[in-house]
Amino acid sequence: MSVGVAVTTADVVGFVERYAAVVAEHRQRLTKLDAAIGDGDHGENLDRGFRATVPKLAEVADGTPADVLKTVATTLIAKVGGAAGPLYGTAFLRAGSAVAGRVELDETAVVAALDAALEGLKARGKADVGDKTMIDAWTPAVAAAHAALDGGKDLPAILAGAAAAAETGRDETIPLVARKGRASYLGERSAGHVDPGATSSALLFGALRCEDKG
Amino acid sequence: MSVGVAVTTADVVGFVERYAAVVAEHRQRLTKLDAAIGDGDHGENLDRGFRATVPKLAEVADGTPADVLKTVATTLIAKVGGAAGPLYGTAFLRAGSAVAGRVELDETAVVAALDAALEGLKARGKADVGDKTMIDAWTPAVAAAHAALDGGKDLPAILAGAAAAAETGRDETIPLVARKGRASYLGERSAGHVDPGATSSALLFGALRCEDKG
Amino acid sequence: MKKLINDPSDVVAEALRGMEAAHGDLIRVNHDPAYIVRADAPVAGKVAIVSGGGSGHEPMHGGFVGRGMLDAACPGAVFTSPTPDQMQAATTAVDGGAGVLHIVKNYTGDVVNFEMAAELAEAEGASVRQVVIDDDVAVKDSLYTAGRRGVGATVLAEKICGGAAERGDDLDGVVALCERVNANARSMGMALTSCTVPHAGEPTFTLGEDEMEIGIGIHGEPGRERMPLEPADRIVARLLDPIMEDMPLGDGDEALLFVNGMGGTPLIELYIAYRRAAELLGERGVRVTRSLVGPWMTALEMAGASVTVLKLDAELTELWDAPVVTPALRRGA
Amino acid sequence: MKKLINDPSDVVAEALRGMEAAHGDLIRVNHDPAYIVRADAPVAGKVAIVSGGGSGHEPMHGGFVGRGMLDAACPGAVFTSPTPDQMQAATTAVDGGAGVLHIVKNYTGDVVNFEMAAELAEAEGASVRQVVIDDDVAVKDSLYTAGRRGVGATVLAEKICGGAAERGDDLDGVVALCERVNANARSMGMALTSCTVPHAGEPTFTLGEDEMEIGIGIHGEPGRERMPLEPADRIVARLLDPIMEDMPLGDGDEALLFVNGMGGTPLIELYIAYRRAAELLGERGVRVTRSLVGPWMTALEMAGASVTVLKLDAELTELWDAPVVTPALRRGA
Ligand SMILES: Nc1ncnc2c1ncn2[C@@H]1O[C@H](COP(=O)(O)OP(=O)(O)O)[C@@H](O)[C@H]1O
Ligand SMILES: Nc1ncnc2c1ncn2[C@@H]1O[C@H](COP(=O)(O)OP(=O)(O)O)[C@@H](O)[C@H]1O
Ligand SMILES: [Mg+2]
Ligand SMILES: [Mg+2]
Ligand SMILES: [Mg+2]
Ligand SMILES: [Mg+2]
Repeated sequence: MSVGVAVTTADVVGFVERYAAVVAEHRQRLTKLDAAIGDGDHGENLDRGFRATVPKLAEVADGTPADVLKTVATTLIAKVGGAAGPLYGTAFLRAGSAVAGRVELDETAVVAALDAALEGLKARGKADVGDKTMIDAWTPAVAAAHAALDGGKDLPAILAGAAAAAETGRDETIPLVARKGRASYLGERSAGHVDPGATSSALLFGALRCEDKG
Repeated sequence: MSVGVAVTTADVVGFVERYAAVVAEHRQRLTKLDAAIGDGDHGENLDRGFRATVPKLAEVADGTPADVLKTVATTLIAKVGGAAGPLYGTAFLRAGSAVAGRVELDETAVVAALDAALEGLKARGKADVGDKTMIDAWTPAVAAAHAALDGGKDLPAILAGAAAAAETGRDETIPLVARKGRASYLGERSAGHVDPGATSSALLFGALRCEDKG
Repeated sequence: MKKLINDPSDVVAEALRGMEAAHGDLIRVNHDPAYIVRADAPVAGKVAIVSGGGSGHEPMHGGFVGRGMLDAACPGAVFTSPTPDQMQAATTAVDGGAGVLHIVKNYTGDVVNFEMAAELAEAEGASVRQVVIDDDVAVKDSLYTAGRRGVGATVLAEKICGGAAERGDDLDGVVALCERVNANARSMGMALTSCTVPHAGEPTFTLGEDEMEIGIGIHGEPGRERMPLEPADRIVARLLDPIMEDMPLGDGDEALLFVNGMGGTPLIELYIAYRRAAELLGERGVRVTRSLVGPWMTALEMAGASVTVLKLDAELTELWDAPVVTPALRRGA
Repeated sequence: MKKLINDPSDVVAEALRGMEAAHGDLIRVNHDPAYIVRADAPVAGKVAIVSGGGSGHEPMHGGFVGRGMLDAACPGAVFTSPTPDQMQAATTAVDGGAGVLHIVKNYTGDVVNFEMAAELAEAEGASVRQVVIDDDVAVKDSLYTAGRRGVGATVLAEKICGGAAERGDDLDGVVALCERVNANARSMGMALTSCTVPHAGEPTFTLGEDEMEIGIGIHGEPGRERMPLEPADRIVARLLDPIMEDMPLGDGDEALLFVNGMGGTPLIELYIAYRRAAELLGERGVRVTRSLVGPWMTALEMAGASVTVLKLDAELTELWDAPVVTPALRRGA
């Protein structure tokens, strides 16, 4: 296992702010993707949630990474609604619980947090790989993170691997016929479109990768 | 006074059939004119009325001209609705009453019938010349018929004069600001449009002129 | 034209079949001539109230037939007044011996056809009175014109007069009340889009993506002026200001506020407009004590709204609150 | 986008102000978090019924809050499920000690948010049960999918369960009844035009002048198939056939027929559709004994309609007829 630089509360805040900016930037794109096979609000939903989240980060700047993650979680749960709100909210909540009490996070802790987030997503959404949801981006991303950790990679490499796998996973949702979420109402007609939640998840891993301290 | 050829029941039936055909032909045009300053149904209304009228004419083919006029009146009143239904209906009713009992109509009787029709229109609609309604076609038409009768003209000439005057009267509605009917809701915006009822009235006098036995 | 219809010329007749099938407990439908009467008509000894007008304004008037509101409604072709034979037959069918009130919206066609019907019905012994509703301040009124159109106040007059007839008021009383409602009510409407009359097949008018029509009627007739689209609060002020200018209503008065949808405007938007209209009335010291919000008097699928304000007194309020049991408006039974 | 709104992001909040102003006699509105409760909530000893979902479906659900129907409704952003904090606060506000039923339309967002809210409310001592409505036969159901959407049956379940709670049924009883309504109801919808979500600013989908979308949901989600526009009678058959195929309903059975407008379709067209649906049910020997026609569960200004059939028994009929006093649906008081 490589000895990386530990992730601090400020790093987590920075990641959340970065992702918030990415969501704002991609708001219309995400909404358009959702209009094609859902109800056209995914970008709007996430952006509403993260716009509400960012101002609250100052309150927890002196706390632990888990405090930040929990604040993100409760704000998303309270402000987003729809499917993505409680799903992303649960992911952040579980990630926070997984690293509760720690002041800094090493590689193992980061991967454990990602692991817990994915488990939370699956439990909440009752979806699995191949259902054409955000799970299809998260699952390979978390697997890649595990593999990198097991292979002794440092944090930047772990997160870079996760981000690349998330993008691949996102793209692989294109041919799928949706079985969960609104896109499932389309049946066969859902094939040929990328899943909006998988797209926002790939952006999340992208924002995470830039958490580059190496 | 010239000695013209008298108007028979068959002539009146012929006129009504001719006008019905003209209305059918101009249905869309009348409706478009009404859409501009009214509610876009004038052609539709009249056509519905005359389509219902024509099949009933056979029932009165053995009766007097007044019987035909009364049948037209009651059918228009029952089938047309709107402003034009009771107005044209009243015109035909009064025309019929004016020549009740007569088997054939001479020039004087025809002009008396037109006179009565116009009086009926005015009584029913409480409108007068210059209000931008069918009255603006009827008033000069009936005046022209009177003048021709007084000048000793025969029936074709009387009706030709009436038809020409009706067209002039129709055109003179264009600059007027409506004071009666739906067009009055437009106020100044009604100016610059020809009145649909004056247009259908000019067509009526046109159909009447072809009642040419000379 | 995208409509859930079969042949355009069957629209009214088929809709009447649907009303008959859906509301057989409350109404009966006569098909030729077409009219709708309350199931228990005629009600002996009660003043009967008849209204009617062109179709396309649903639920007005057929949806307002029933105990506490109309005894009969006569539906014309879409946006075309019904004919005297319908009105006469309806009048006869509901006449309970205490006289019949015709509530007529002020359009030449409606007025003239109802006049002819009244003449015919009176010739057969009925006692008929006509009250013409003309509450639309968008239209300039004068001695020499056709006068204001009848719009939102019609719904309120039908409800209030229906309550009065039900409690046993005589014909003079119901007529006087109807005139009082009309005198104390003002309306103004606007459109965001046109409507398409089924047999016409094309929109009655066209508005640009950024335009609206202020002072519109309920038949797609053009309004007072066409102008750039504005936020809802500004539009509401444009509707309410001319109402208030024309109306004897001020500090301490009570009013009913009626925000009506033209058909294509969702209820959520009508509530936004209601909110602002209530605020503006409140700022003038008017107490809004009763409300009506929804697509009660429509112009097919036209998007837009109208605002009606009725000055209330104790009696009007009591009659507004009285039970009513119709397909569209129901309360107290 | 032509709407009677101010800032798109204020649509729901401003509409709630309007509802509050218009219906203060029946409901109270809490603004942060947003929920609507009946004016006399909580009703001690009565099972409380809470529903909610995205806004844009008005009058559902807020218009159904009041005696005999919902105790509370939670409005989300337009077409977006509300959040657990709203649901939890509403649940607490109406809990009268006899338990709370959450009636939830089957959309992932609604189900998951209500689940979280129930967990939160139960942690505070409330007894909460969830019934998920999934009546939309346009969606193929299977163990592996999100399952059918909840549509028209929701309105019927809210009314019927509201009646049961009002007469004193316990939580188990109300839950069982809600499941019975859901099991005995099927729906299918179609659209002639799209709707425009205010913050999106553009139509969610586009249909050609001669096209319609069959099997549409109430959020502008695409439907089962897109096809050329047809006459109303043919469309009604396309909606009713899959309902009847999926439903235990036949000769001699009694049913409630609900023809719902999607927002932009005028009532006159809904009656045309109702007429045909009633005829088709009649041909199969089904007796339509109760009806509901109108824009009760809408998708903003979308033009279109849905048909819902509920198989009735004596108890469901009695509860359907029970008094209800809400802003939108009112009867018997
Ligand atoms: N059961 C589920 N499990 C995991 N993810 C899901 C599930 N259902 C939906 N999603 C994700 O949520 C995304 C849609 O989110 P959003 O548009 O915000 O919510 P909604 O569908 O309620 O409008 C989908 O693209 C999909 O990735
Ligand atoms: N008071 C009136 N007196 C005479 N003619 C009138 C009057 N009001 C309207 N009209 C005529 O009726 C015509 C409109 O008829 P129509 O469109 O069939 O009826 P509606 O206005 O009820 O739709 C007008 O163009 C005008 O000529
Ligand atoms: Mg979505
Ligand atoms: Mg007209
Ligand atoms: Mg007309
Ligand atoms: Mg959504």
